[in-house]
Amino acid sequence: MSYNFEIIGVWLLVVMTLSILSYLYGDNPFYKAAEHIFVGVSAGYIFAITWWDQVWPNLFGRLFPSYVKAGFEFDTLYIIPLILGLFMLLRLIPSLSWLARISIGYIVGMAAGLKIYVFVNSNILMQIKNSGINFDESIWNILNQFLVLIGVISGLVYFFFSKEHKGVIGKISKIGIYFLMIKFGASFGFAVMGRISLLIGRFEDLINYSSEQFYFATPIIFIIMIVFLFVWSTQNDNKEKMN
Amino acid sequence: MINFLIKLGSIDRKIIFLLIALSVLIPLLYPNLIELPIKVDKNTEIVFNSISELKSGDKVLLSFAYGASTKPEVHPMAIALLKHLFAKDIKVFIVSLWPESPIMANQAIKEIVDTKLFNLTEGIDYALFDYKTGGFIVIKGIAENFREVYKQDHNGTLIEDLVIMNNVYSVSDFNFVFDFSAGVPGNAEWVQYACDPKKIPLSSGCTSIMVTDAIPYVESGQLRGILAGMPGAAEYEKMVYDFLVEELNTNSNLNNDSLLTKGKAFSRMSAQSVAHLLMVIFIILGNLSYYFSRKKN
Amino acid sequence: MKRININKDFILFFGLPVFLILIYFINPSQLFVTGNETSFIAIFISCLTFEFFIRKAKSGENFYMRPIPAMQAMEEAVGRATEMGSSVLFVPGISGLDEIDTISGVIILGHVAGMVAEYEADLHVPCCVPIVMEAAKESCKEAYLKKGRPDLYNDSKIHYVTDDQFAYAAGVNGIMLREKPAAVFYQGKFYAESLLLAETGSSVGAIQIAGTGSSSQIPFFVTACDYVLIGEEFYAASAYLSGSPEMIGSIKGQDYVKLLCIIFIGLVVLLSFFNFVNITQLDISSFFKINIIN
Amino acid sequence: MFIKRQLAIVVMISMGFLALAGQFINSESLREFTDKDAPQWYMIIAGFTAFLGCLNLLQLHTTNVIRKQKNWQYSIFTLLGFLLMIFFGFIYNGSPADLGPHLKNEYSAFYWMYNYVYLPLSSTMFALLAFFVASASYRAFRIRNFEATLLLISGVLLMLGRVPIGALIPWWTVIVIYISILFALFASKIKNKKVFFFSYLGVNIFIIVLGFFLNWNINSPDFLSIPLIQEWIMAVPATAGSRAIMIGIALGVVAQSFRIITGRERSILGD
Repeated sequence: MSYNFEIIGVWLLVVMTLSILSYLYGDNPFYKAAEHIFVGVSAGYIFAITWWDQVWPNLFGRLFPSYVKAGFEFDTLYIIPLILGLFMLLRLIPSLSWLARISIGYIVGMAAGLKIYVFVNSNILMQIKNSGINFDESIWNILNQFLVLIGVISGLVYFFFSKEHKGVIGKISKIGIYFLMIKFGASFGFAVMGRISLLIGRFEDLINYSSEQFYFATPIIFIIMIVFLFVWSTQNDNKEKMN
Repeated sequence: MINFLIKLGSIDRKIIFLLIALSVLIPLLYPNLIELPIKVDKNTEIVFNSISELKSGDKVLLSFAYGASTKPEVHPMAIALLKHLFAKDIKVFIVSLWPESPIMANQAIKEIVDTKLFNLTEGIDYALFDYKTGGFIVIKGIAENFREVYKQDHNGTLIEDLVIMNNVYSVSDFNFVFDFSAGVPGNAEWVQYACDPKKIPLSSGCTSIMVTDAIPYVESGQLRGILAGMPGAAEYEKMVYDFLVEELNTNSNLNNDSLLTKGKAFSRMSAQSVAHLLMVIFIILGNLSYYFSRKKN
Repeated sequence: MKRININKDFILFFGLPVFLILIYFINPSQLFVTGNETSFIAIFISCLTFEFFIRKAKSGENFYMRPIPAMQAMEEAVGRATEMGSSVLFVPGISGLDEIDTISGVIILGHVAGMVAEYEADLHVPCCVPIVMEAAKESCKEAYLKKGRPDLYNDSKIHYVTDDQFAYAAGVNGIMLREKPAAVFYQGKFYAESLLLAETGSSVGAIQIAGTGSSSQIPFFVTACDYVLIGEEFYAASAYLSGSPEMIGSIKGQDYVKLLCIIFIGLVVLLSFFNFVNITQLDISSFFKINIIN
Repeated sequence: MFIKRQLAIVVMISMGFLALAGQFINSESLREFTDKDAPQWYMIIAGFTAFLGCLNLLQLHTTNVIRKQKNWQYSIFTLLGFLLMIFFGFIYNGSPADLGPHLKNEYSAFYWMYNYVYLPLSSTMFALLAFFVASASYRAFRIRNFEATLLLISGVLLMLGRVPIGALIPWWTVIVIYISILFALFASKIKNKKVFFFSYLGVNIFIIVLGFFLNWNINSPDFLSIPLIQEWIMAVPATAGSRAIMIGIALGVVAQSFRIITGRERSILGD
């Protein structure tokens, strides 16, 4: 029995892949169906994963350690997240929905407090420390390090809000935006590589599943979709002509 | 001629999509259509050298933090690195920071075992640990106390019974850490929360989109070089392949009757090259038509 | 009145800080963790600067704020959507409320909802994370109330799509294709799906205004959108839009902390030069004694 | 009505100070809380709110179906997909593993749906980016102004430098690229088209001939090989840009967090 589950699975996989790719042709029934299936399946998937990986072991594992056995011992402190979580659920009752603000307040306050420390350390102090110039390298490298220094300082000047970007400040911030634009172009060029390799991965799957072992899944489904799309789009055009 | 160029400037998106699809599909269907030389990037070289400096019996922690959708770029790096480490008889510890990473790690180990290049036994030469939720918390936990985060390996055998685990208590007991990342948590979190504070050599192989954000860490030495996207993978694969060919008959860890195969990244590079060239041509055409249409009115 | 004011400020901005720093360094009965003094000083100085300029702004002094094109375009975009009788789509990013980007995105949503209430356009906010949906409903309801139009607030238009990054992108693409919004806002934390959304938005012919702190996605927004709030501009946007003196003061403080950063970078470079010609032997990294875990 | 409005703000402010102080105060339990418990608590609260999310999804799509709004047939797919995953996630297991860890067990129906429906949809949506990167660069990389030209040049050089084809580009083409960039900068200054064109051609020929004398054709110097140019762009201007943006973002986050902790930014709590 499990043998044809795999074949069904492969055919379903090819249908899903080609339906999403049909989006490149434009909005069509295949893409609409695949999109709606994807939304439903992923919502269910994430809900199950969140429950079994987060809420069940971390919360109930600590409140009822004997029953859940997630390797935690009893921790009374975890009643607070339980209460804050229930407060969120009270959003369903309009009169009590203001209690949810307390949970949101807790989360936002905690996020703000934690992020200050991490960002000051890793992104400000560490970068200032690394902007020192190492002079015992070749002239070319020292020149490069000075160029990086100019780029960093002019980039920061570009982000000045309370100074009018005129005169000297204006020129420096112009240089700053040039460095930023080169960085954006570089990141874009760099990303192209990664995106193409994703497509390579998908096409390799489709090629593997067009072999005889999978009853030529890809070619058959591909042709059916092309025919259907052709019929559908001609029907669509006449409907548009009519109204 | 001029208005032909202008018309070229406003190609419909669908034609661009079709040409991109063909430019990737054709080299995949006929791989040896285009054979291109690989020039090794300096960051890939730094990675290869820092791994070569490791001695046999050293302990290396591999952190798998990528999923199925970023597998084409990062998985070949994992295969090449595992071959490189096992050829030098280095103990490998694999942890997973993404939900799908355990599946990737199992596939990688299975692929290495199937090559029959090395005779490996789990628990002595390598150990795998299950996915733990929490992102940077897990990294922090490993940095401080490995045994508090992982009580047992992915088959359920307790830490105490694993031979490979003796006197391994925190990240400081590893000689090198290598992170395969495709997002968050990834190499940045390993720098910030583990290897920088504890001064443990760290390197990373990641998707090419993440490289621009990791470059400041590479430049300041917090990351020992980096394998940047698929070209990084192809270059590293080539270096490890040449290393294995040289070592085949001399190195005791390699059974020399097994066949050596080239990695996947190498053959995918031709599809990449054609697609990239096509994009550059589109940009040039777009600019030509933009220039002439602006001149016209 | 002015004289007393100076005394109060003097105590607040000189006496108190010096006293606190003294206590920190005396470290009575090991109250404070040792090892991250530099971070303590850095955070302390920046918070002090913010507080100083907030108080200065509150006491009536107004500061010049350079115009940021993306923010001026927000009002035009909502106006355009009303003229064309189509909707305004607001995408608050895909990460949870534990990210400052998402919090800033929801705050900007509040301001945009205010504009939408004024122009009587209709607002559509597909959310990726349920908590963000609740916070978005909260801040939109408040914005409509403040503009005196609670009747226009339509709760079903702020809804949950799905938690998964690419399913959310597929869902929002579908909304854009079928609803054809005239104005689209991307404000929050984005990952790889940013270009999927922005390219669909541009194929539908909408004005797109993006803002994010995820530096790896800014290049895609710069190429595909009409206006982009780059990094720091995105965080300052919520203060800009509120226009209240306190918020504007804090941006002024932010600028001065930036000036401090530039000065410190200059100092580090000077120090590394003196080390090279060995006038000094200061080891820079020891000065930046930063350990994140102690 | 203090309770309704101000309590949440008081909680926000006190939590903010607690989290920030937790990094400096030398108390093991506080440190334990901020490092381990706080993020766990967030995930638990987020887990509870997932109920609200799914209820909202069910409500939205069922009203679509009942009221037969536009595309209501497709909402049936969403409802079916969702309920099927809940059924496989919580009720029907289909694998030897017990309920909970069965999500990752290869023989559970949940994993089958993940492997053959969720995964292909997710990775194909991701792969669409390969097409959109092409159409976006085609549309946006235009020489409109100097900044857009920089964006184009670094984008194209990076694209070519990353692939083996980039290494094959001969040294004299790189010279032509350098000269055309230079002339593009001064194009607006030289009015007479004829002078502009001939000087452009002249400089090109002169430099290439000079190159042959300096036998660049045998070992071409670093600045004439695209992969090395790409490496330089990554190492110097792109690093400077990244560092400037990184410091800028960090300052923005610190300022925004300060406004939240001191209770000045309250609109998130609807005030």
